[in-house]
Amino acid sequence: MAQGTGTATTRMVDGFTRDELHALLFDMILYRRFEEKAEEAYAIGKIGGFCHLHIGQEALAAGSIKPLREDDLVITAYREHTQAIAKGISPGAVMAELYGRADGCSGGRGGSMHLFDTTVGFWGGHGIVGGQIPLGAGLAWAIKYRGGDQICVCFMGDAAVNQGAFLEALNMSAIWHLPVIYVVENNGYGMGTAFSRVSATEMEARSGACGIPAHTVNGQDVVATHRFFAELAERVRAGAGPQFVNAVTYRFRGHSMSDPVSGTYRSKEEVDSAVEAQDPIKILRDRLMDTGLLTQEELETLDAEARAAIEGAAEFADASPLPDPSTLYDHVYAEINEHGRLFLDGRGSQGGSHG
Amino acid sequence: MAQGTGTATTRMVDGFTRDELHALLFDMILYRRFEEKAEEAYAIGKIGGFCHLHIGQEALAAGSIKPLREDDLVITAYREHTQAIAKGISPGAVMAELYGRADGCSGGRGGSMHLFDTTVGFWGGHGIVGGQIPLGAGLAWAIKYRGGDQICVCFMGDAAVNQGAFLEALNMSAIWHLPVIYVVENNGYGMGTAFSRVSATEMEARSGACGIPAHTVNGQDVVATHRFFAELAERVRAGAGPQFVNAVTYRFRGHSMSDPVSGTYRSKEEVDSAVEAQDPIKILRDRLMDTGLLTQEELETLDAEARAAIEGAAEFADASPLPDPSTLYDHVYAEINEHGRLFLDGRGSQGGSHG
Amino acid sequence: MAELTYREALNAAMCQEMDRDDSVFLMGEEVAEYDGAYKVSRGMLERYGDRRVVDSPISELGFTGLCVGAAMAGLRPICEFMTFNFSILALDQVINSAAKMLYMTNGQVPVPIVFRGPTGAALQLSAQHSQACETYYVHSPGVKLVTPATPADAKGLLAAAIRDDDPVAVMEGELLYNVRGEVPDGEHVIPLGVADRKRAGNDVSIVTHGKMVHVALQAAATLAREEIEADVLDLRSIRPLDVDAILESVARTNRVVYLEEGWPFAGVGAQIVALIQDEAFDELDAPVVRVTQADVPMPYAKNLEQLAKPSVKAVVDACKRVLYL
Amino acid sequence: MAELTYREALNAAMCQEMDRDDSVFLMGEEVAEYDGAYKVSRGMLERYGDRRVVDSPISELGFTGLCVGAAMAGLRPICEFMTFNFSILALDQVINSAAKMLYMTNGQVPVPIVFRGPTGAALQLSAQHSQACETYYVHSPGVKLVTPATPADAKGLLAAAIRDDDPVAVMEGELLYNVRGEVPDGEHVIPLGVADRKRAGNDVSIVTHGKMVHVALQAAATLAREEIEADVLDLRSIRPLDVDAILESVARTNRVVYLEEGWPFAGVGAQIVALIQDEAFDELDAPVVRVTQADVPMPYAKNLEQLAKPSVKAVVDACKRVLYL
Ligand SMILES: Cc1ncc(C[n+]2csc(CCOP(=O)(O)OP(=O)(O)O)c2C)c(N)n1
Ligand SMILES: Cc1ncc(C[n+]2csc(CCOP(=O)(O)OP(=O)(O)O)c2C)c(N)n1
Ligand SMILES: [Mg+2]
Ligand SMILES: [Mg+2]
Repeated sequence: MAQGTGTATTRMVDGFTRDELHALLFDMILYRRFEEKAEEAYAIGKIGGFCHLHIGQEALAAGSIKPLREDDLVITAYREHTQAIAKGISPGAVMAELYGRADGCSGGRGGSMHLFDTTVGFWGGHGIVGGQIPLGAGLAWAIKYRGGDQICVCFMGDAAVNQGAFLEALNMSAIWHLPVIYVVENNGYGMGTAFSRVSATEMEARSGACGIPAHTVNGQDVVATHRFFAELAERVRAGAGPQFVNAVTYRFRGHSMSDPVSGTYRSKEEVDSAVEAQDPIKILRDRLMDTGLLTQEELETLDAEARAAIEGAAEFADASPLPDPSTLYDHVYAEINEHGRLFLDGRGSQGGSHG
Repeated sequence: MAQGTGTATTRMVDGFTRDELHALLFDMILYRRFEEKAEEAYAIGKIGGFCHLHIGQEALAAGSIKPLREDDLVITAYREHTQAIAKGISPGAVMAELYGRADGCSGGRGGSMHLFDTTVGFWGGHGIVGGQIPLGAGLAWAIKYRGGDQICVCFMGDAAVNQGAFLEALNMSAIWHLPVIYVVENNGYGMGTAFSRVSATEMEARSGACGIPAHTVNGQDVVATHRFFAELAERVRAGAGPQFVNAVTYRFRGHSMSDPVSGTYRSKEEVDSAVEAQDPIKILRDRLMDTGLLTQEELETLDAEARAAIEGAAEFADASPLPDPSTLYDHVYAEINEHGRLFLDGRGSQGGSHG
Repeated sequence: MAELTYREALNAAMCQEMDRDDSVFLMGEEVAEYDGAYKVSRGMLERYGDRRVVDSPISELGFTGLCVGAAMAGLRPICEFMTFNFSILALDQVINSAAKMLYMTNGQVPVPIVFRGPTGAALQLSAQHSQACETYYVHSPGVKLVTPATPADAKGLLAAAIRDDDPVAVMEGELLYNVRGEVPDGEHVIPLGVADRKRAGNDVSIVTHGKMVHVALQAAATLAREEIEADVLDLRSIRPLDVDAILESVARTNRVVYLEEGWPFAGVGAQIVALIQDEAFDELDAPVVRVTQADVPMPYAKNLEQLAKPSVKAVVDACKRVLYL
Repeated sequence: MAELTYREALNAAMCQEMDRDDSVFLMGEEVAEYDGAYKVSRGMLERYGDRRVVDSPISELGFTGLCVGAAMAGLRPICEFMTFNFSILALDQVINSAAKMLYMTNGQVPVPIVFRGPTGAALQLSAQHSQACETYYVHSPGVKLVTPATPADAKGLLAAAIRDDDPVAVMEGELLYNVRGEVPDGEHVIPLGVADRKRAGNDVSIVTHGKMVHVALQAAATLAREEIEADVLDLRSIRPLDVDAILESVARTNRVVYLEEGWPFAGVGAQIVALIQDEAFDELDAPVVRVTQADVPMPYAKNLEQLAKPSVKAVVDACKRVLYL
């Protein structure tokens, strides 16, 4: 996409139309409101377990996923609510999953860390740090095996690059020239550990051992991120082979709900200054206002729409029933076995029973 | 060590005296004769299981281990007979181990892949490709923890660098600045797979992701190798931190005893030309003869000594008894437990029995 | 019927399935150019090309995860472990990805993958290369496990495993690869979950699986010379488990020996014993006795290794023990 | 005696041992600056410095192998897994290095390491974070395993584990960390291999370990209201196993329920059942019944999770079943 600004009526920022920019702003606001709602619901016990918010990192969800085709594949770790929405799962189905309800996108079985809807190309939601990296290579393998022209985008946190799976998957992706983009959401910390304390090199150096080109992008600038990924996705689609993206971002909340926002491992000042200067929503908002592409009124309308959508999602989740207890043994196995016993617990489904 | 040649009586090659050079030549011949004897013993069933010969790679055992101090630590994979001898285990104790005898350096319990004698700093002998790499980091960790001035040399095959353990161990070695040298014995193949077919980059690029300096050495030239490691060991001892050495070499035999020397994965011509041009023993022999530092007679004496030593080793192994069957349960556990049962097989040692 | 080796039978099963379904591919160390470390995939690279027969780096966790990902996307990978010993490196992808995926996704993402290769000890391969890995695969729900003992079972069970929509581990035996036997020609598929009575007898049941079937048959032959007729029940499939066949045998003999090559503590045999005593408590005239590997890492020395492995004599003795002889 | 939480008791054990032996150090994710993901190592960085309390990268296989290597060299690492779920990535180093090393080296190289962290489910952590890992650690000889259920046991068993010259896994429970209890002051070490009768009764034995001890005690209280007195035997140590204590209880009650939070197939319970039926066959008036997690990956939804976990009611019912009530 070409850069530059147009005439007054067709004014564009970096090649994006006003409507496109509003849409990106809306997406990010929607994600923010979603996460805030989840935070609220967690506080009153509607959501349980681990819950990792994406607040502060929304530009990456919008900027890297929106440029993809619906039939492209996304796979990621456990901080994935907004990525799931960006790829096309409805906020209601995501919220219902967090609530552990039957209408959740994983039927209430997966929870916050395991969101799935493969019909829109969202392949989870994985809880073992680094576990999704070889899986992502496998999704890309399947594309190539079938001669498809989709691509796979595989996200990970900065801490995941110290897992051996990273080396193994990247090396295989390179030797087999798979259509995959590995994206590190580099928020600087793995839980309470600064990347620099546990990593011997800068992030950019990490993929070189596997001969995969590295790119760095400012993950707080949704416009730059979107443009970058739109272009990179098409290059990979055209056969450029695997790519590695260091997307620099910042986490505004604690690691999970039990983790304080600041404390032993990062100072309040550090967080405050990031929230002040690095908020992707503010950055785009200010830019659009400064260039006259957004009015206060429009902003309020967008926000109201986002809030309404999220209220709707929460209501949907609230109204959804708990999973039917009789389904406990469903989907452990895909195939009935008439001959032997699959479950050995002496209760529930016995003998020929199945998932 | 300075390079250059001295006067007629003190003639030196690359800083090595005539005696030193004769010693290196003797070592390599000894290793070669050992491996040939093992090959013979395997053919008649005295050695069983997997047996991986080092023939062709002897310069690396001598060149990288001989410069070390006795209290330095060596850890390696399963192609380690000659490395064990280089570090100071007697050929007899190694051969007895291959024979599965009580006087073997691992009591006959380990076999070819698990040679150990920690009193001379030889820490095995490990059969899981890449498994020894984190262990080597741990040995180096212990040195540093105790404030010692030893170093650890951790060998691996070229195929091992595609294991995740490689990334994980190298990264930790770098962040904690451990006194360890990782040496890849790059013989170009992991079993029947050429390195270039399963690796996205050249070997030199592999340690960069972890910020560890890479060096390449001609592993067929024992003099160059020795000089290189002597210097590198002292640098690491002085606090230079972890190092990565790509030691280029070639395997003259099949991967293990059941594997043909050439065939599907490498041609007879390739092997023949390597045996012709890359034999580390020939290389040193010719060089010494060319510079007048070795006579045919001296060579024959060295060889006779080596053969005699190896015959002695084989006799020692032959004479050694099988392990005592009553020791089957010894050394599973180091500690007696008077209270509970450690072995649950309903036979052998029960209850308070121990290793 | 043709006489094939177990190795050839596995090869035939893979070719049978690859011929009928393009989504089946084989990946593993040395499976292509080298024809397999144990030559199980001989000729397959030539026949199917390097799109479908793929040499992997030595990256067990990685290529297993890659195969699981490909299976999630609907392909049907055969993921070969040179031996299951090395698959311990890959266990996270087996358990946390393959086994749990269908459930976590509420049925959206089946993982039709086969993990195969030899399990257990061969000859003098020492501790790190001689481990029976059944327990690690069978403990977690979501994985199935079969252990063919004969060439015919190898072909039929591997074919069934490839067609199955769930992750199935097919554990073979290095020492079985050269075993010869009659194998049905043409399409041959044995449903999972069906045990096979390899020998009929009414005095004592020897229940077993995998390569120990052959030890059991030798023990049965020895016992027969003393006019003790053993029922040898080869489970073939550990999960699903043919409970009916086990209970039927127990009901006839009232005395059971479980024989396996692995370690005892929380082994497959422990599970079978727990099941039998629960569901056939009143049928048992004696405790079920297990014969297993000695509860030690496998030693290298020939004499110690022999001692550590379950022997024909140990099985015979165990049978006599449950017969109070 | 002081009242401590289980978390504080673990901390006290580590400090007790680090004070007396400089070769003891703690390594794991978040153990230092962050005071531990579950705050078990609170204050230890400050007290011992970053030489002995070390934050690792997220590299389970690597840091486990590093700790095993350090133990080979004679140090006594405490290798913390944030939870044992993640240790499946490290299992190769546990089994192939730690467990087998002493044997392969003919006794030359002991591996005095402790693996510790929570095992099993907490609340709604879903399939990948809710797995009881006992079986993976106990199947292979060479590793020991303890599962403290109370603060006092936590201190005493962890201290013993650190002093032990073998690899010892200490499996804790996230839901136990806040449990309070009396803990002996000063040096407190409980020998491995000694079960503890947490409640006395002669009608039925509930044998169990780890956090299920509390479920067992609740079940026993319920049963007591119906005048059924349960013996609650906490194994505490799974390997070494206090067989005498088990047999003693069985001899008194003749009826046994095994309760564990993990899966049934080849679980710890299967082993205990196999042992009891073998060694106390004639003492049993009923089959041993196991109460376990449902044989499914742990679901997230609260209602399904509750169904999947072993409940007090299931234990009560099992006790009644073995009492033929
Ligand atoms: C294998 C494994 N080890 C440890 C954990 C616990 N854990 C969950 S998230 C996390 C930090 C990951 O940080 P990063 O990859 O940077 O992602 P972020 O949370 O910053 O998005 C850790 C240690 C885990 N889930 N899996
Ligand atoms: C984890 C693991 N996977 C596979 C094997 C089987 N295996 C043994 S050696 C080997 C090749 C290793 O090659 P390389 O590291 O280059 O060492 P070399 O044999 O050339 O010395 C393989 C695949 C193993 N022992 N461990
Ligand atoms: Mg991070
Ligand atoms: Mg090699």
